[in-house]
Amino acid sequence: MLTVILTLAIIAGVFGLLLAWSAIRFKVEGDPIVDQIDALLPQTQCGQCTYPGCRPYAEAIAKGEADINQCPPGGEATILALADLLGVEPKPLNAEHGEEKHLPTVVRIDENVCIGCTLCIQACPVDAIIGAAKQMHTVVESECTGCNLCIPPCPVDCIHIVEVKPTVRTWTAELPDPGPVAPHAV
Amino acid sequence: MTEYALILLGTVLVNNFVLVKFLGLCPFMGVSRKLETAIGMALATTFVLTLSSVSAYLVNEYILAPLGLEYMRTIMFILVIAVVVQFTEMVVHKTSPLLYNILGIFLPLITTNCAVLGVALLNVQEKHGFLQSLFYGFGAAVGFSLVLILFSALRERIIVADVPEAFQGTSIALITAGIMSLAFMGFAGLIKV
Amino acid sequence: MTDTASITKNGLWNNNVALVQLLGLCPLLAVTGTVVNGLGLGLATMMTLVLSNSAVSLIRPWLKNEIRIPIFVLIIASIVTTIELMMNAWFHDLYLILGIFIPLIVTNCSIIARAEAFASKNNLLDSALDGFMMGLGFTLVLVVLGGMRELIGFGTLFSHAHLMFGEIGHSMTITFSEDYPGFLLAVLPPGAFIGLGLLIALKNVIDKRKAAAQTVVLQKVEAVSS
Amino acid sequence: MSIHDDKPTILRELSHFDGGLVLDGHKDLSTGKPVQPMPAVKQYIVPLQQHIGAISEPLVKVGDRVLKGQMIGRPGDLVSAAVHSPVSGTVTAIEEHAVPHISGLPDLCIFIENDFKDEWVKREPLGDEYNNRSSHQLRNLIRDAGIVGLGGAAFPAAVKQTEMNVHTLILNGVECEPYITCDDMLMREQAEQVLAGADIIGHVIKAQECVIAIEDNKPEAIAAMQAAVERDGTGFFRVQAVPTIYPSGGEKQLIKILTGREVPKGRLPAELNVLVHNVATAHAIHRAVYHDEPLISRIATVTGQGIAQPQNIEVLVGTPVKDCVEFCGGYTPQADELIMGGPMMGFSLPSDDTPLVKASNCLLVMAKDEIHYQQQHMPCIRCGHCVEVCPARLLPQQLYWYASSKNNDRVQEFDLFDCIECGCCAYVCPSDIPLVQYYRAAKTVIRQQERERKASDLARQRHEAHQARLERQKREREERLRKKREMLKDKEKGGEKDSKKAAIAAAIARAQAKKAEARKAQAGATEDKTAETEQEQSQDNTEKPTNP
Amino acid sequence: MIFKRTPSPYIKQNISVQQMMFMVLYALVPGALASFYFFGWGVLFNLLVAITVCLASEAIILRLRGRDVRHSLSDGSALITACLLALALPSLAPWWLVAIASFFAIAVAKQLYGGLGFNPFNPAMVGYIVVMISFPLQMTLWTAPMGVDGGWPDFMTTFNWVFLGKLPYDTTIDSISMATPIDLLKTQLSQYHDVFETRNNPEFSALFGSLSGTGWQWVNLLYLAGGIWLVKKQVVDWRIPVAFLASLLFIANLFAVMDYSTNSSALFHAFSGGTMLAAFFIATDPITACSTPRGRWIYGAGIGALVYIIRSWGGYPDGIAFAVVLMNMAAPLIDYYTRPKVYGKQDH
Amino acid sequence: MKSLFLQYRKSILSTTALLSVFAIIGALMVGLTYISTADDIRRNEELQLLKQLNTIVPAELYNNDLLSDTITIKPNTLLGTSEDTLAYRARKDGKPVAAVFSSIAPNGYNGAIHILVGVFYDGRIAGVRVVKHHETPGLGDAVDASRSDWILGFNNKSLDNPKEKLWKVKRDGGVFDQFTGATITPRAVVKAVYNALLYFNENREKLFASNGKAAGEKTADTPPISKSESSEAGNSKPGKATLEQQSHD
Ligand SMILES: Cc1cc2nc3c(=O)[nH]c(=O)nc-3n(C[C@H](O)[C@H](O)[C@H](O)COP(=O)(O)O)c2cc1C
Ligand SMILES: Cc1cc2nc3c(=O)[nH]c(=O)nc-3n(C[C@H](O)[C@H](O)[C@H](O)COP(=O)(O)O)c2cc1C
Ligand SMILES: Cc1cc2nc3c(=O)[nH]c(=O)nc-3n(C[C@H](O)[C@H](O)[C@H](O)COP(=O)(O)O)c2cc1C
Ligand SMILES: Cc1cc2nc3c(=O)[nH]c(=O)nc-3n(C[C@H](O)[C@H](O)[C@H](O)CO)c2cc1C
Ligand code: SF4
Ligand code: SF4
Ligand code: SF4
Ligand code: SF4
Ligand code: FES
Repeated sequence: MLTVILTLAIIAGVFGLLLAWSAIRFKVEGDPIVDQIDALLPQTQCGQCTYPGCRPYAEAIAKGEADINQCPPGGEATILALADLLGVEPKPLNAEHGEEKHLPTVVRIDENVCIGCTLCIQACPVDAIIGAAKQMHTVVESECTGCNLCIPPCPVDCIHIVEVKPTVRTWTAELPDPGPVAPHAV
Repeated sequence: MTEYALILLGTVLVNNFVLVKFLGLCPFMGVSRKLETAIGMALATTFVLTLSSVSAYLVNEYILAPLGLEYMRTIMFILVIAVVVQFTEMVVHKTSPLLYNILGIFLPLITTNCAVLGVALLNVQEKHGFLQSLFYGFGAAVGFSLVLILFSALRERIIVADVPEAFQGTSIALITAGIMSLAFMGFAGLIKV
Repeated sequence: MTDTASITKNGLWNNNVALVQLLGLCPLLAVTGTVVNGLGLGLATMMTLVLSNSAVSLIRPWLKNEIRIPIFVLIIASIVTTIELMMNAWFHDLYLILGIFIPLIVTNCSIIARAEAFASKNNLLDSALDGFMMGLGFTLVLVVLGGMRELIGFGTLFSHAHLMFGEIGHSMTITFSEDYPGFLLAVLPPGAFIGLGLLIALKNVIDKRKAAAQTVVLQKVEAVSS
Repeated sequence: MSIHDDKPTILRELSHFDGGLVLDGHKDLSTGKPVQPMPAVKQYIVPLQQHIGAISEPLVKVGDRVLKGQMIGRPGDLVSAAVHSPVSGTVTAIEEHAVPHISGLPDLCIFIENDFKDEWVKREPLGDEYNNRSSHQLRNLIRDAGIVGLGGAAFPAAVKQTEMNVHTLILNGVECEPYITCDDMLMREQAEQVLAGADIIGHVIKAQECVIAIEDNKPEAIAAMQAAVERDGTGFFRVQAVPTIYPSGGEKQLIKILTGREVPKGRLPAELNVLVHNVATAHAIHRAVYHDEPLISRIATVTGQGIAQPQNIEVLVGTPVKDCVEFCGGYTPQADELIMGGPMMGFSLPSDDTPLVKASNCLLVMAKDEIHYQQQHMPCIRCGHCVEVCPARLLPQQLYWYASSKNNDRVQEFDLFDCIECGCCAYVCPSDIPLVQYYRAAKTVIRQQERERKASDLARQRHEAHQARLERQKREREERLRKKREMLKDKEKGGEKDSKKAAIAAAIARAQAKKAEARKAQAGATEDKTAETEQEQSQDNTEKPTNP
Repeated sequence: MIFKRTPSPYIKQNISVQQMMFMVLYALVPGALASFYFFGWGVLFNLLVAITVCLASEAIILRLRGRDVRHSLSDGSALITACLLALALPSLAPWWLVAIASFFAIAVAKQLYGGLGFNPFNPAMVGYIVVMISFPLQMTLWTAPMGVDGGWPDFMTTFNWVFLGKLPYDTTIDSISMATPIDLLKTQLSQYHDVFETRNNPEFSALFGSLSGTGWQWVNLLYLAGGIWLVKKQVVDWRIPVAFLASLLFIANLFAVMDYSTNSSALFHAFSGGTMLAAFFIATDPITACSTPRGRWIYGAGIGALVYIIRSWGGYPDGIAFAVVLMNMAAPLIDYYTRPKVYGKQDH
Repeated sequence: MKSLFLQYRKSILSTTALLSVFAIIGALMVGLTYISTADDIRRNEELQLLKQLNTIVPAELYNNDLLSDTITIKPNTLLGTSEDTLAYRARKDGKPVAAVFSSIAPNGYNGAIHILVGVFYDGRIAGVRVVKHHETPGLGDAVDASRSDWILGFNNKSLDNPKEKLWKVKRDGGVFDQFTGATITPRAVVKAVYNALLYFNENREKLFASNGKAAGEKTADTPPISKSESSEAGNSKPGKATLEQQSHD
């Protein structure tokens, strides 16, 4: 009995020492996976995932607190990419967080109505609105992510969503009709 | 030499650890969705499996057997394996970020790969010596790697297939594994014992 | 998420170890040649799960990251070895049949997975319950798969029941047809894989039916309320 | 790859490329008559993008009068091309209109109403003088003339001619697609001008030789070019017949045939010291140099059994398709589909309202019994027929599997972007899968994702900058608040100015609260004690402005 | 005129999947007739049962999945599966064995994966293996070929046995069935009788023909002829049969030269069992084979080697089905690593 | 490195201690269980072996301690053995009743078939059991008693019942059944059993020769049956005799 206990205790002790030492010796800082996840998110910063922006959501996924299907702007493509990165089964977008937009949108400010209150400027996470207090504001469309966060604060409801229509330069072709026996997407 | 060749042949094909002996199935099912990850897992497992097969042999031969503690085998073996894995992970993480990127996430999973403990225990059961343990461990790992990699390439194809809804995902993957196992039965009798 | 009902439901169905998490597959496929084998290993696994979950839950305050896994496996291995010794002493025949798969309960991935995912974060009672339910879910699958394979493979059910239940076990065996030629596929390794695949497909079908029924109910509720 | 100055680039013996198909030519249909100049019509529609690269910027307004050959759109970027008015007349509109693009989407066009005066802008032809001009000057001339490659891709010619180390100019007169005969007719009728154009290009790129490659199913064109080469007598030119295998006219395939070497993946032909131009491009350059005439017209084949009188026409760029069809006798009753380009690589037009553009070499109207209609396709049976014919040595079936399952990583790994969309694979596929359509979808989606990724990188940077700014502002504000409080403590009595200060503090607090709201929960955790109290205090103040 | 919009190309080579499938069926005919001639009514019953069960299972599953039953059935692929399976199974196989094999082939190996084009494993061979490992006894029930003493039993005997499991009074199944030459040679070798001893044993000598086995050699020759026609018609890729036969013959010859008394000759391997059927009709199933040119070489050669290994040293008599499914299993990986170098990637 | 250790001494030591403590607890638990179950386990193992032997030689026919009355047989060509094996000897009131020993049929369909043959002192077969084989499930595996009763057909046969010529399967003109479609396996087993009888016949007296130690003495170690293990156990323990290598033609 004593041999058992002693042997095991000693061996365990040796292993414990080894591990404890190497835990300190081989300590690694930072968590590259968060960056990888963040790189896959659309950076709309809209908060629909219930996290205050894309990076917090990425951190939550890395910690295993959030599911991969909470980002409506990213939609199916982002879910697939995340599933691929994390080696889990892809799943459909969680409808609680919203629906995937099929055409990208930006917002436009009706410059005749805008009173220049700057509330929208403060709301925009990517500083895509320019203008100063008491002057009308404009959205730089190429920088607007379409997060719509600027819409609720506007006291005079002068911000409208506009769809970005595809042109011959941004067009994407549709997959053909797969016929009677349809291979499904992943 | 023939003896070792036969051990290899036996563990890789005839008594394939995964398809015939039913060991290491969780990682076999779990990390076979993508070819790259499967290859990573295969490499990591080969390393750990061979190493722990030998370590377990040494522990058994030089600590447990002399002290008459054979019944503590399971505990000792799994402890050895856990430590080998944990240590490898930490070292790789620190010293080779590149390798860690490839193998890192798989290393912790290996502790709970039945094949690793299975090999250690089977070595004892079959009374393998040092070299035999080495080859047995390595053969088991190669067998595991072989079917894991084949399976992942197959799964990449199946994922595109028009599988009936109820069978999509793990169900069809298991059935595929079943057919693989069916095919491996063709090797039965290759080694007459 | 930690109330009794949801733990039960998770363990038995929604997050079933074998059918959903696909863990613990090795024993699941290896020993389900007959119902009795499945039941035996299922019970042993269940016991281990309950004990290990409880133990891990108890030692939560002392866990340290770098030795978390070694401690888990130590605990699990101790429990399993104890159970192994007891089985060897009291259910020797069954012990012989289950063979290497008893010590391999140690590496049954589901046990360490529960320790990590649940027991190390929850209190004793919940952890024990979780262990029990997960184990029960696992056992159920073992028994069903064992039943399927035994029935198709040999045309019997509960053969060798005496290994577990003693002499009355002999009378428990049900033989469906004396001159059934047997369908070897079911008892050979391929049959195990295919059988589990079919079980999972069955679960998918049931889940889908349930979901469909639920939406119908929801629609009805909506229709009534509007 | 190094420059092999002494080695001949072009082999004396022809090589061959992998894959390819032997197709029915159907060329006789449109070679019966000489090229017919097409009379002017009332309205021209000139798309601002007829080339690869950035869209041109309009130089005219609605109502402006323009002259024939006047530049009405200037290159939008380095890689872009100018567009010119095909006739004299008035700009009646600048708006979106159907253009011949595979997407079927409209694009910005300039509408010009012909005044039938045929008034040219002032022209100063350079003529033989070009020999004394630098490459740079000539390239400017070519660019201002809006000349793009007429072999199909419409890549700005001047940009292509900046390539260094080119010894050999290959003139592509292969014209491998069935039905199309415009290059054939051009070579038969204007061999000298083609050579003259090639000579100019040779001068620009300082080439040492020029090989004119012509498929051996065009004996007349070969004879005509051969005669012209002999008349030229400088030894600079050589005519080379190549076997009739589709797609030997593809740039890379032609280079393989002629040089026996392959253009390294992702590199340009200049790597092998060659430059490929279509014969019509050379002809257009000749017109630009000798007549100071920008690219406002081209020869196009109007053919197919759906056309009453198939033939080649010389037509102004911007002419509506329906006018061309009408000129060629209109549709036959069997006409079933209107295709721009050849039967292998062309695309169908949703209407004949669209204009003909610089790249339009063929208008094909196919009849019901000559066209193959895509049925609902069967699954791929992995027969490998497509692999055998793919000139790019791709695995079309694999690309199809990955494209149809939207596996963008794998599809790129399998070199999707090396697919030249020649259609050989789809031609032989027994399952009748519209393979090229799958590839096109995958390619456009990947490009789209690339754009989105760029946009999201930009958004991330801007968001980080935004966060940093907020952070900084917060720190500054706290600093100020602290100072203020200290000041307040110092001057307990001097309460006069306090109201103003309080107002400022309140305003700051309000802004602070707004930001906190925008940043939701996260802010709460990071805010320190003072800020939190500030926030609570300011809650009441912020009520009002948000609910006016 | 109506402006249609369809994708390019607008012209097309005219051979469809259906045509390919039926050409395969035509090419099977001579060999199948010979098989019938040499092995009797059982072959016909096999065909009957296999075709019925294959088509029925396919139809039922397609119906269950709400697919176009007519369209899929008429492609002829299930028919090929049925015929190949029927021709590979022993001529005295009971009907339920053929039915089980057919059901597994179509329902599990083909339709569970989504039907034509998606199955990674050769359906017919999966069906064959399932019954091979489950009912090894019944899988040895070959009739004595025409030309061997006794020949094959008459219609009623065969019918009664196959469908009712009944035998005429005082006969056992052992007395109307007979091992195939491959199996015989193998079991004899395992009992330390060498090749000559076996071939010259008066008890067995009638079973062996000049090339391989009585009947078997003709059946194989006719499959070879049909196969060559298929290759000429470009329905099957020539690389696979060539690689398969080359590797089988090479290995067999190597061993035969090393020790001709315990290793049967290369010719014996080429013309016995299912060799030619496998080379031209089974290994060439495009769906389950490799699809890159280099991959096809490896795939064919792999099957050849595995056939030899399993035939010579394995536990089952003819290794074709196992070899084919094993290589099916490896096909995706082989395909992945034998991609041709795309234009411009080749080093010069 | 030393400084590293000093720096984190507390953490390292506590980790070590923690792991040790858990190891001790585990060891305690297992050790206690082991002590309390060891006897049961040993008894189980003996019972297991005895049960198997009793299927060949029924318990009521003898009254010695079968498990410890053993003799080691050296490798022998008739038995097909290449290592030492153990023979168990049943005696009633000290008189020899039967011996149970291992034999190997080398030429099964899938390799060697290990059998256990029990022979009464008078040369009749008490029973035969297959202990290890690789024959095809569903075909050759019918030699296994759990699959069919075929193996019971040897009971009471002896060297001259039937006559030597008839010690064959029916297909070869003997008296023993073969299985449909599988002749190899039964052929191999019949041959091996016959050879075992020959061996018994030649060595009967030596087999039953009692050895120095009292035959009924119990030993702590129970030699298992399978060949590889028996050799190891058989050599070292006292109370066992060894049968020298015989040569046969
Ligand atoms: C499949 C394919 C076929 C082609 N066939 C021809 C052809 O027959 N004649 C031709 O001039 N260009 C053809 N091209 C275009 C050439 O690749 C190349 O772009 C052109 O010759 C370059 O000349 P350019 O810049 O003057 O247009 C083809 C391209 C592809 C992808
Ligand atoms: C793929 C395959 C194809 C076969 N084709 C034929 C055939 O066309 N005609 C035939 O009589 N036997 C054929 N066979 C039968 C095998 O050669 C036979 O089953 C094998 O030799 C084993 O026979 P046994 O089990 O009866 O000993 C085929 C077998 C396989 C696996
Ligand atoms: C897959 C397979 C497994 C077989 N397994 C055995 C076996 O285990 N034992 C055996 O005696 N014969 C076995 N055979 C049968 C032999 O091939 C051989 O046909 C038979 O032993 C000859 O017996 P017969 O003389 O009764 O035909 C097997 C055959 C096959 C096809
Ligand atoms: C050349 C050729 C060979 C074929 N060989 C087989 C075969 O061996 N087994 C089979 O089940 N089907 C075969 N088929 C039919 C079909 O391809 C097969 O059933 C598919 O695997 C079903 O998806 C073949 C078809 C062709 C064209
Ligand atoms: S929903 Fe998506 S885009 Fe919006 S913040 Fe969350 S991760 Fe970013
Ligand atoms: S302008 Fe509005 S919609 Fe666009 S990014 Fe800013 S807050 Fe979002
Ligand atoms: S030609 Fe068609 S069916 Fe054949 S492999 Fe290519 S894509 Fe598949
Ligand atoms: S379209 Fe692309 S994939 Fe198809 S043959 Fe042409 S180059 Fe190859
Ligand atoms: S139970 Fe998970 S690997 Fe074996």
